[in-house]
Amino acid sequence: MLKDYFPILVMLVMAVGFGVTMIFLSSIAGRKRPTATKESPYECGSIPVGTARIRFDVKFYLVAILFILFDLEVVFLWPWAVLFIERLGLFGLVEVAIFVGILLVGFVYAWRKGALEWQ
Amino acid sequence: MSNSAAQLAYLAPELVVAVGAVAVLALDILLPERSRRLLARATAAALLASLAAVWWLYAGEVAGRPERLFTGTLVRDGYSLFLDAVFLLAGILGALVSARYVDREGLQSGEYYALMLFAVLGMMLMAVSAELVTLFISYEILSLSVYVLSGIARGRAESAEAAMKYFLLGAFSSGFLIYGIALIYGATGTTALEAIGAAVMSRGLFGNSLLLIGMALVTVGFAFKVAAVPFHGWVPDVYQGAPLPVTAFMSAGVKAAAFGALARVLFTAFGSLSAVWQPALWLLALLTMVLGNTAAIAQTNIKRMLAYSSIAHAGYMLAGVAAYTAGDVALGSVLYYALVYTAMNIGAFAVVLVVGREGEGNQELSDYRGLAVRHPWVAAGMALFMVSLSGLPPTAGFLGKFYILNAALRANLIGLAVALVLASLISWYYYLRVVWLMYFIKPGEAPPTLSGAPSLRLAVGMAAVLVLILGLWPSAALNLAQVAALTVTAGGLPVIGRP
Amino acid sequence: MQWFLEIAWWIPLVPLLGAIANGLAGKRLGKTFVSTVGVGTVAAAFGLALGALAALLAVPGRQFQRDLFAWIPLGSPGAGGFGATFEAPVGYLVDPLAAVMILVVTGVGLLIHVYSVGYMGHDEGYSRYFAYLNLFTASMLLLVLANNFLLMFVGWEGVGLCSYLLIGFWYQKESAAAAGKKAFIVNRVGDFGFVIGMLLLFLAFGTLRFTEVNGLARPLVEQGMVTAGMITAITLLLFVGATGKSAQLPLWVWLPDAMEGPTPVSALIHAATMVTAGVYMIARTGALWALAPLSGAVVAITGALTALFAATIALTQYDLKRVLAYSTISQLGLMLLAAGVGAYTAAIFHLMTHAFFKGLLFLAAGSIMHALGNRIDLREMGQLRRRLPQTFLTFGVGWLAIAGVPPLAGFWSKDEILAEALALGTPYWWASGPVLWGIGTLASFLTAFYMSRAFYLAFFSDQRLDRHVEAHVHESPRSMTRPLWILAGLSILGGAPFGWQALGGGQTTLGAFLDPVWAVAAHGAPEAAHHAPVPNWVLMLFATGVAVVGILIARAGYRTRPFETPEPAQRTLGPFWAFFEDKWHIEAIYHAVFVRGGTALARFLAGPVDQGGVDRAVNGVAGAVGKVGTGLSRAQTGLVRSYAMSILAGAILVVAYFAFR
Amino acid sequence: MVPTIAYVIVSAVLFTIGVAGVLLRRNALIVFMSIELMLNAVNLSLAGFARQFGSATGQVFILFVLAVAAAEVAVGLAIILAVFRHRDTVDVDNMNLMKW
Repeated sequence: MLKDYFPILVMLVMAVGFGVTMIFLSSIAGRKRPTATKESPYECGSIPVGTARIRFDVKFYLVAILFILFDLEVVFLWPWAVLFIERLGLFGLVEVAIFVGILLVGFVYAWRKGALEWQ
Repeated sequence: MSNSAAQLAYLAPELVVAVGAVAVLALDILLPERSRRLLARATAAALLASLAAVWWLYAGEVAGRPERLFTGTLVRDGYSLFLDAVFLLAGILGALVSARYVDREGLQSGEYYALMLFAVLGMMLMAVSAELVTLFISYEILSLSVYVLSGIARGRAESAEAAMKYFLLGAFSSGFLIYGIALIYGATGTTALEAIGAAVMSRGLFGNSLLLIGMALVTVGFAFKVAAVPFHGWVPDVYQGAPLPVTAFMSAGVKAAAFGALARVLFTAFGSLSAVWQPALWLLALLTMVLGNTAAIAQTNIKRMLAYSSIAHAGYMLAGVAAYTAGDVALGSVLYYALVYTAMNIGAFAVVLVVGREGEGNQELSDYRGLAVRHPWVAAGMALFMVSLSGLPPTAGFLGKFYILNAALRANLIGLAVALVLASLISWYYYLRVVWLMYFIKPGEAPPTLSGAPSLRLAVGMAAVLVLILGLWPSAALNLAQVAALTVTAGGLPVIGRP
Repeated sequence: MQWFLEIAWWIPLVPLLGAIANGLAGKRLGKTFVSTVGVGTVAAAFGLALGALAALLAVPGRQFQRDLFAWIPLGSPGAGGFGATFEAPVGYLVDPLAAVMILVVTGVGLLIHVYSVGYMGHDEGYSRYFAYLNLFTASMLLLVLANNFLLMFVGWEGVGLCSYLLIGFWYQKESAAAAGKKAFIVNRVGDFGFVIGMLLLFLAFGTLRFTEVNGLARPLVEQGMVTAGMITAITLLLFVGATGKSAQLPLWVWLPDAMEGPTPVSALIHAATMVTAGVYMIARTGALWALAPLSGAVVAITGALTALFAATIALTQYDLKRVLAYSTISQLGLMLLAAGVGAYTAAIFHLMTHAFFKGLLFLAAGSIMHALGNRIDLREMGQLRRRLPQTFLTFGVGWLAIAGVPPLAGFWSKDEILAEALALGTPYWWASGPVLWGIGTLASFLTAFYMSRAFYLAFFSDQRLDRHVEAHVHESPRSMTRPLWILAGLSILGGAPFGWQALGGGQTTLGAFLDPVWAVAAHGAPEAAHHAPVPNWVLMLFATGVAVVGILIARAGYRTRPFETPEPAQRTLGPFWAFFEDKWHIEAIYHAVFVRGGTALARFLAGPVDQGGVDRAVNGVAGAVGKVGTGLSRAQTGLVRSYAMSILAGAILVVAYFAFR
Repeated sequence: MVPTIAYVIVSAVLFTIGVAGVLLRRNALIVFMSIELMLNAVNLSLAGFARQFGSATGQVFILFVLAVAAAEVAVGLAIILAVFRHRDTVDVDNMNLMKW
């Protein structure tokens, strides 16, 4: 049984080995001439401002919380979609409409309460 | 699927509460700021409507014959109807005691009432769940609502801290619960309670360690919610820190819901393994009532004292569950006690609210000195609730305890029965000390002025009347409890799902 | 006539309604309303009780039981381990025993209510007082009318509650509040016995109904369904309850302190009615006790020793109410002595006459207090007979009655107790007839002496009144003196008509009325060996002689001589005086064992715990439990991780138990 | 084919790591993450069982657990933030305003 996993093991060894080797090689082969730009954290090309260890604004949390919630509720639409045609019919449609309706009330609530305002 | 819609009629009480909860949220954003008071009324209306639905189902004689809904995930029987009534009572009393408080403390009334309704919904769904996944989701609906409710007074550090403790420990213990469910599923291949019971019997899983560990973990999960020792640590802190009306509501409602679910799981799915869990519950009950009562004596804050007292009462109810061999007598006594406890405990908290001041002031025992002189009615109410909590006649608390004693004796748990009596004796000391302070001690320097919201007084009055009625004319409620218990113990549910 | 029995449940209900009316609306509606309702409801109950008695005489079998509603319907058919389904109805039982009790409670209660109108007239808490008193009357009537243990327990706790409320009525006084608390804690010990006894009884019999318990007791024991040991255990536990309520050794300590309450309360609750509940309870379950000779002997000797013990303390007291309180304990001991040997008629007879004369004495003492501005110390009285002639005369009647001078009421009942004790005895040497009789007689002698001492010190001797008090001494209003005279009349005449036949050794009137209660219950029991070793008239003569000697000795010491310390009895008794005065050191021993021991135990258990912050009365064992509680709640660190640890530990234990059982 | 017991064992190990995290870490956020780890450990064993039985119950259960976990994240973060605003710390060992 373990034999089935042999390719995975090979893959693992290769991946780790490649990474370690590259870092090792660059550290002995490359010249080190650090500049401020080089030392700064990499942020997709844009220029970083201030330290990375800042406190994030609470607003980020708020958006993140809302995102997670509405993102995950979609999970329930998938099994519904799979079974919709064969099994659920009209009742299923009504059910999912209610489900989405409730989500909508929550969304509107968050909206009207100002949770989506950046200010 | 055409009968799916018809099946919904059996869930009328739950649906009404669910619609009410969403409607309260909608109203909160639709109504202008100054008419927010309507939200309390809307909440009460939804709960009353749901109670009417319960009554309607009772009148339709649904109580006697269990109705399985949605391929057996839910079951509508006397048991769930009785518990629904208890939760709705807790909700109604909870909404009544909240009205003035929410205004005064400037809480977010929309969230507050919606969450309260969601909590009630979670409780009700727990009661109708005939299957562990549904049960777990209902449990979480309830839990998440009360976590937020206990932290809703964001202005007070205690409230936030209470919410955090409740949340971290609650999530921790629900991890145990869900792991237990997973293991039970692994051992039996099903999550339907009846089918689990059948699988245990037909496949002889009596020694299956997956199943036993799963059962133990599920017991732990519920033991946390009912506040059994040693899973009780959160109770005093959370009860003290949470806003008072929330404490009142959850002390009764959450406990009843957790007991309802625990008893249904143990009786329906694990009845054949009672030899395993009965002694464990026996010990938990003993520890819980002894520790709860002794620790309560040392308290000086009345909220905290009532918190320990609620631990003790969980012990009494656990004794009722442990008396499994007494069958419906045991389960009926637990149901009856849940009802009685709801009335008397919320009543007591309501009086604490009447006496309390803004920002959770006036909650020390010493604030009750001489209350009887200035406010004889309020003091009489408090005395009644204290007498009932201590289990003295002719109040409901006495009968509730008496039934549990009766069940314990029938199950031959004589040691536990004696311990229960002894524990109650200890409890008399601290309950009656409150009566003592109110009636026999000179009032302090600053006479307490009471907050006299009519809704609060109504709640005290309702609870007091209930305590008296349940103490003097218990037959009707008792018969309902008995019928409710019978639907679970008499094998009212035929096996469903995969055996 | 039967109608009066049908509506007998109104007897407790009417005073209860009065209590509710007075409690809720009394303050607003004024004193006239309160008095009318307070006295009127008790009067109505008295009328109903009279009607019930008359109706009962016409009922064949003289027993009337009625269930009003199924209070606690329990059990599903076929389920449960006891075979029987259980139900506790709200129902009442009227039989001769209950009839006598309700008459005493409502009759004496009515007089004391009337008296209270005058006595409490100027008190701020007038309506509260009457509400409590009515509530007490209702509870007491419930206690005696209940047809099962559970309902009786409701009354039992109800009278207890009212007792604490009324002891602490003047809660502004520290001592009153403390006394109420003491009564409360001591009675909990008794209640524990009662509840456990009741549980055991239910386990053994499957019923709590008096008629069924009494009827089933002998058959069940004979068939071996219930062991004799079980019956003994049940009866002894019930007796623990009785010692609490009836203030017997070793739980007597609360009653003397209970005198902190208003005097009419002492008369009604702590002399005439509530404290006799223990005696009533034993009489009510006579059939059980007939099967438990050991329990009977324990009751008898406890009663006898309490009677003697309390009498010795009474003779050293200066507080008139405390003299009466110890005297009450002593007389209750005599009643229990009678109950222990199975002479229930004698016990109830004495209960009745005692209600008359002790009620009278307390009310007269109250009248003195009223006159002297609440002074109650015998050392500050003297020569009161001129200033308070009516109180003097009525108190005198009560004094002679309790001393046992014929033909007053107390003489007949006390003599019957002593005669029955001698004739019946118990099978154990330490509680045999002569022993009990000897102790009882000694107690009677002391009673005659200490009551005479109190009487002479108060009304004769030299005048020792405070100058300021003296100017204001006045006889009490008529609402107070009238009940005194009625009770005086009852104390004179209330014994002979019921017990004169004892003179010739025949069955007394009261006996003819009451005995069937126990005859039915003890049906099939071997006839008790009722042999009178000494003719009754000889005993009576002897008892009279004892009483007279007691009175004469006191007269010689106290009547004319000016009071001085040490007083004559003190000089005679020497070191014993101090011993008696210190209550045989018993209270000190209790204090050492329970209060200090409890505190020490608590210190030991709670470890090095700071004392501050917790306002906690260190009250003996209660304090110890409190300390344990503090210690336990210190484990409540407030830290999430410690709670999580406790949850995990619990989970591991539960899992381990389930999996590796 | 990996036997189900392997899933159960790995899931038990993960669960235990989660429990240990709850007990040992003081930062409320990390405590909370540990709890999430416990839930996901359960998911793993559910997946294993679902595969063994070939039934959908276990899989549906996983979806629900995920949803519940998300809801817990929302509520938990909000609560931890509320505490942080009062106390300026999320160290759970500092949360003892109420005790005894």
